[in-house]
Amino acid sequence: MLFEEYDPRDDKMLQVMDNDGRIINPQWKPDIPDELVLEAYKFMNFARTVDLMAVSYQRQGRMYTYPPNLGQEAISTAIGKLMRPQDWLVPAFREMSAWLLKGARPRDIFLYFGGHEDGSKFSGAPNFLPSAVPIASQLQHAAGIGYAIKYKKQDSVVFAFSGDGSTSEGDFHEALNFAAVWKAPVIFTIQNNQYAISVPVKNQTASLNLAIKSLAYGIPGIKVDGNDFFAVYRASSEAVQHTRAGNGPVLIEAVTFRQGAHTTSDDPSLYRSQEEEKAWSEKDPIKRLRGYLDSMGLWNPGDDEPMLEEYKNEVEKEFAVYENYPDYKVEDVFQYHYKEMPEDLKHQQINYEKFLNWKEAQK
Amino acid sequence: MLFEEYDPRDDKMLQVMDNDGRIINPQWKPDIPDELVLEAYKFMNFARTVDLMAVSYQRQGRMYTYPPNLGQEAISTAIGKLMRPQDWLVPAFREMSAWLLKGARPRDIFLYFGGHEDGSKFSGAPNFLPSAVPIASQLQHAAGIGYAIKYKKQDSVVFAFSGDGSTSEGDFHEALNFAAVWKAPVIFTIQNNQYAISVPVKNQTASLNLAIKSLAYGIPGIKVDGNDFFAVYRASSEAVQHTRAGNGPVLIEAVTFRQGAHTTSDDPSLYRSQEEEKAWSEKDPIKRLRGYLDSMGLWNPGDDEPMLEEYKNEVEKEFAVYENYPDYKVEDVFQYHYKEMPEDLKHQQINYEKFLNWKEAQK
Amino acid sequence: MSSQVMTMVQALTNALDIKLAEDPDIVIYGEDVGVEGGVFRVTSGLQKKYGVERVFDSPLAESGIVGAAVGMCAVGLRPVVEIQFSGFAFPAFNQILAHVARMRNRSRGRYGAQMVIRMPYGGGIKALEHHSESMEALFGHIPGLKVVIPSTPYDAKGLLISAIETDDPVIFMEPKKVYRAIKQEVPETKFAIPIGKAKVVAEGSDITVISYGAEIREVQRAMIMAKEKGISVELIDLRSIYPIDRETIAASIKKTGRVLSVTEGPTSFGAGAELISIAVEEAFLSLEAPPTRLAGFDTVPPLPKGEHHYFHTPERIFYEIKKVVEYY
Amino acid sequence: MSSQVMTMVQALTNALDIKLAEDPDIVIYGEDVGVEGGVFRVTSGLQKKYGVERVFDSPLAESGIVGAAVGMCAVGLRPVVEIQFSGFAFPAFNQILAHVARMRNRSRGRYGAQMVIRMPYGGGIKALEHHSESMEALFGHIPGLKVVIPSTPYDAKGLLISAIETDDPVIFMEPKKVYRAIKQEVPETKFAIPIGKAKVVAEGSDITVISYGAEIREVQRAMIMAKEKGISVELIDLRSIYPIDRETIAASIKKTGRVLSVTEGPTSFGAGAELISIAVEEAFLSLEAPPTRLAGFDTVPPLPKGEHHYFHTPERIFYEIKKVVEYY
Ligand SMILES: Cc1ncc(C[n+]2csc(CCOP(=O)(O)OP(=O)(O)O)c2C)c(N)n1
Ligand SMILES: Cc1ncc(C[n+]2csc(CCOP(=O)(O)OP(=O)(O)O)c2C)c(N)n1
Ligand SMILES: [Mg+2]
Ligand SMILES: [Mg+2]
Repeated sequence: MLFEEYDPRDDKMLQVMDNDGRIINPQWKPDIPDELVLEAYKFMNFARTVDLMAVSYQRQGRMYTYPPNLGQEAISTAIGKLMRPQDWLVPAFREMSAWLLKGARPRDIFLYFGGHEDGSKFSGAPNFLPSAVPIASQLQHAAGIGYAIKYKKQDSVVFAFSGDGSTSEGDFHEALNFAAVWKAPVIFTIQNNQYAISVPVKNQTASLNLAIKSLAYGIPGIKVDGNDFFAVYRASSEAVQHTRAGNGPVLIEAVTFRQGAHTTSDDPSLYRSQEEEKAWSEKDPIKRLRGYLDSMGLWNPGDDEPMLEEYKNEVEKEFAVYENYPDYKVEDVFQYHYKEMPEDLKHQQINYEKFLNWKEAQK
Repeated sequence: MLFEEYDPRDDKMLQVMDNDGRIINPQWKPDIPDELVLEAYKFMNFARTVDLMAVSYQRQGRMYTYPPNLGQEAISTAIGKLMRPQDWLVPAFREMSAWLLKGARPRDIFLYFGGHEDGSKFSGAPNFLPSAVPIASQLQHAAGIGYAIKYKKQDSVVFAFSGDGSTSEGDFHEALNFAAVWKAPVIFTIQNNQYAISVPVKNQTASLNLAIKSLAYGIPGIKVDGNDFFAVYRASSEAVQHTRAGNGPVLIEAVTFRQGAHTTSDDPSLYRSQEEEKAWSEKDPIKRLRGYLDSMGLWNPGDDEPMLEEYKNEVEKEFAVYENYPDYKVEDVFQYHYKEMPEDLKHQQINYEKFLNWKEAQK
Repeated sequence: MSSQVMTMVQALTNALDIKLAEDPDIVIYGEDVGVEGGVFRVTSGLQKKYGVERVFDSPLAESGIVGAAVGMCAVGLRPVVEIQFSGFAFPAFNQILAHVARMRNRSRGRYGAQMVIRMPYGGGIKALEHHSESMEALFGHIPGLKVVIPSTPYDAKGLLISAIETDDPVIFMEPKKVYRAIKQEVPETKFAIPIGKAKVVAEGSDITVISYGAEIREVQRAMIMAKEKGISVELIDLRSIYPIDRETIAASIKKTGRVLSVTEGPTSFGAGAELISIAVEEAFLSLEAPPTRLAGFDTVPPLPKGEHHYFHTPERIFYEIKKVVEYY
Repeated sequence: MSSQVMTMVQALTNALDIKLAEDPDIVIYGEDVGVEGGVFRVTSGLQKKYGVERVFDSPLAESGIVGAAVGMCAVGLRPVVEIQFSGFAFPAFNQILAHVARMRNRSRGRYGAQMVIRMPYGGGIKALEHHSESMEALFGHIPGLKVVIPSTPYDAKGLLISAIETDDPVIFMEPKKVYRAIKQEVPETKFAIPIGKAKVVAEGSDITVISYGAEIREVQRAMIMAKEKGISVELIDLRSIYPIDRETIAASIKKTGRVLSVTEGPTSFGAGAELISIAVEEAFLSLEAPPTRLAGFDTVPPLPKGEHHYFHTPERIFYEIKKVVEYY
């Protein structure tokens, strides 16, 4: 019903609240308890704290390249809240809220963007693939996971993320097509944050919107306001229902805006205007949800500060764990490539260790 | 107007004549002179003669693997008739009528499928790429040609061919997307002959039809009866008009059936039924066009035999040219790889010639 | 142990059959592998026997085929996928290099890519363009993969079983020229040949020839000519080009002092270069002649009419053997 | 002739600028190369100067970028496309191997692929995964391509101009570690450095070191250590790995008798193997020690925290030089 009403051919966008958090579309407001909304609000603040601090640690030279999430938190928070432990998360790299809700800790995120593969292990988090750097390539994995879930008759759903730019890659197409033919339980969420680095969506595709690409695969697609927690939550719940009923994948286009730089090495002033940035900051997802909570009497503006203070402390502790992480060992370069390490590789390690000994001896 | 009336979302298929050649949809019958229809009929017969003889030469061991066109002649004849010398043909491998109309001679086709690269040179035919074996990869070239045409302000249109199976490849997606973003003058024709080797379309995609994939790129798409010369002609002419007016690419799904084997090494009885084959032979494109000509008094059934006899003789002569083609020389292996041949390659050739001399001397 | 005379195709089918029967986590898919049983019929009859959920046709998209397998492995399946011809593996190259080969390291051992990517390779069968290539060196250069190439029906079965059972991803390249060309007694029951161990096909004293796949038979023919001229050839069938069996190579070269590699792919940056390097690294002081490579030209394999110039005939191999043996 | 001190980035921009100005058939496109001028700013300012039809952003799809260029070449354009990082060239691998490299041969010389595919490559810059690879050997193995790698701003300009002007397709790999690390006087006017000619960077008598790209600087640092120990190193900068300059390599090894290759990519089936083979083929009798390769491990480059183990430090190179020189 939702998918029919918001048929992407009409280019309508599901929106539940306005920029101030007023409910403008009660019909589609998800039926969830206040506590969950409150939790989500807090969590978005937590994720934003991790994100902002990551950027600032990077600026201080204490971490390497990092892709800010600022402004996109509603999407992966709403989806993350829907994820069950048996569900799969197939990430791109800009849906940190989902990572955290799946069980990653801030230290993992620091470790990964701090340049250590151990940050991709996510020991405590089941069914969670590491971040895939080559754009859209991870979506193929989501299709395969979907097939395997069906094959094994497991009750799981796959949540796959990618960006607007990803829709141009061949892998995007193949993945959606495979998942659709296989009726695999995969929810593909495109975070349409308007840009792929410096390239605006209009240079990426001539299609009416991104959700309409679902028609090429015979699956439902829906365009939602990605800065509206309720809209994303609603669309995703319906998608989960659809796919769990055995109907195959769903494509969600979540319209949002990357308020920060593409990564810490990017300079957005080269390709977008301050007006554009300003217009979007009006639609900030945290601000909007706070507007809603305010109006419902669920939150006082004064509660923000102590909350953020607490989060900051927590994140600082996590960062300390990262900064005190054991040094990268020679074995760490070699040991994980194969289950059974080939002789050649062993010898390469041994020879390298000989060099290290020689170097040591020089001192 | 045509594209709106035959919106792929409604899954309608443009058909102008029925299986007996009766005009059932005069509104969309293209306004072309009888001579052109007659020419097209004859030409389809010619192409079929080349095709059938190629299959039989292959069976006699006088040629290598060959992909039969039987039953698909209407599509590339209609499009071939629309092609002007300045237009580009970007082929797959099963649209021989278009090859011939573009200026290839049967000897070229024999030479190519007889295992000689000279068969891809098409000396007399301008703007005609060689056949591309990796499925869908050629469509990217079509997009690039389209860009270059626009860039050079040339008055050309690109006709790109591929099969139903090709729609699953990432390259299909990227090519249509690039062409659409660039508003490049490219007409993408999918010959939907129901199978990719043994795999039926329903295992290839879950989409309503193939034409609807156009929506993913924001371009017009239309599904036409590919065994109906008039329907293909009409849809393609409108597509040409659309694209020449600067509106960018069009996607045509031409529904047809490969009456023969996938290639001469294939055995269709493994994957399809005789009933299916029989049902489709009722819709044979030559038979249908003959029905039309008959009813218009433009053709006597008795005219077929002498025509086919003449074509057979002509094709035999062409085949003789192929069979008497000069032997493959050592230089032919080497000389075309680079404009400036690297030293290493030169030495490889020299060393090989030394071996040949030695071998000669052994005798 | 009962055995049966099999072609390589039959031996491969048999290996797949055995593994499908014993391990429900194995699924097989690719283009035309279901109803049709593959264009070379390696999966013939398996869909009927094991059902369409375990043996099935995928859409025509190599990146999708391989990429989906990466996901399946994460859930614990062991996919054995077919790429119709090795010439069509390249649309999947990014998935192979970026994910198949790397998932284990990236996830620090948490997720593996316990899959086999089967593909017919190699030339000399008068085929269309892209149906004759031998680009195994490209896979050999990608860290994280194993690359296996059998030359006989017996080896094909034993190696495929090992490939399916190893937890590392294996590129399994099948010499299509051999598919039906030779028949051999192959045990009907399960057996495995370890990956990474070369086979000394024939012992000899004058020169070591290193090869694999379809070239083995051509070398064997050349060896008949060599024998007539009194040249004793030791023939090593690598069976696996990564990992490569340095020990066997080293021992042989130390004995013969001379070595020729015979491989089909282009010369430059090819497998022969790796073999020469190993010869030099392992047995420099034993070398009585420059280790030599006979490889394909740095050209694409010509279409059938020119094929006889490209693929190595026994004469050509003999000629190179002679040159190496006659050095000084 | 006036010249200017330039970084490699500036020298590349300058080369593109010169060619855009003189040849209207040149177009430049790729991800972010337009408005932004590329993530490394190599195309900075060019869209403004030459317009959006000649310098533009493409959709995010590498196969499309390269595949479209094949079509453009058929119409007579000379596209210079950018792949954002060489680690993202692999979605385009099929187009490169199947079409870029083959169109000339397939069409018997009728259509060429007069394009340049530029890509920053190589590591040591503390980057994310897939941003540090050095997989040039994969391209070297594909018949029909030329593969060029500059090591200095001056060479970058001269080689890029040649690459754009040659009618053969060129994979142009730019060592991102060098992009801004060194500055050099570079003439402002047009000049070309022929593709396929190596440069003897330093003459020496004890050992030949063959390298290219960012490794050249590391070797030069190692040479300082070597000199202290009285070792005289002859350093060859290949500049082009296909075609490869056998003559220069041969002449040098015949003089020094010892050779070490220093390259970043994985060892097995890598560039070092080709260089060892050439050493053996061209100068076997002059060799006083086994030709040796120092290459990357057969692993993916580790993320930044482990990078120091993978990429060659001057010490590491010196250590290997010493071993080769001390052999016997
Ligand atoms: C195959 C590939 N090509 C290029 C890149 C370099 N790159 C990293 S992020 C990015 C833009 C991605 O845009 P989008 O999909 O919209 O995601 P966003 O960054 O906006 O979240 C590019 C081009 C890459 N990672 N992978
Ligand atoms: C990339 C690639 N994968 C596989 C093949 C092998 N192959 C040749 S034709 C074919 C089926 C093509 O089907 P379709 O696109 O429907 O065209 P048709 O043969 O029906 O005309 C396949 C799988 C190929 N040529 N290229
Ligand atoms: Mg984006
Ligand atoms: Mg078909």
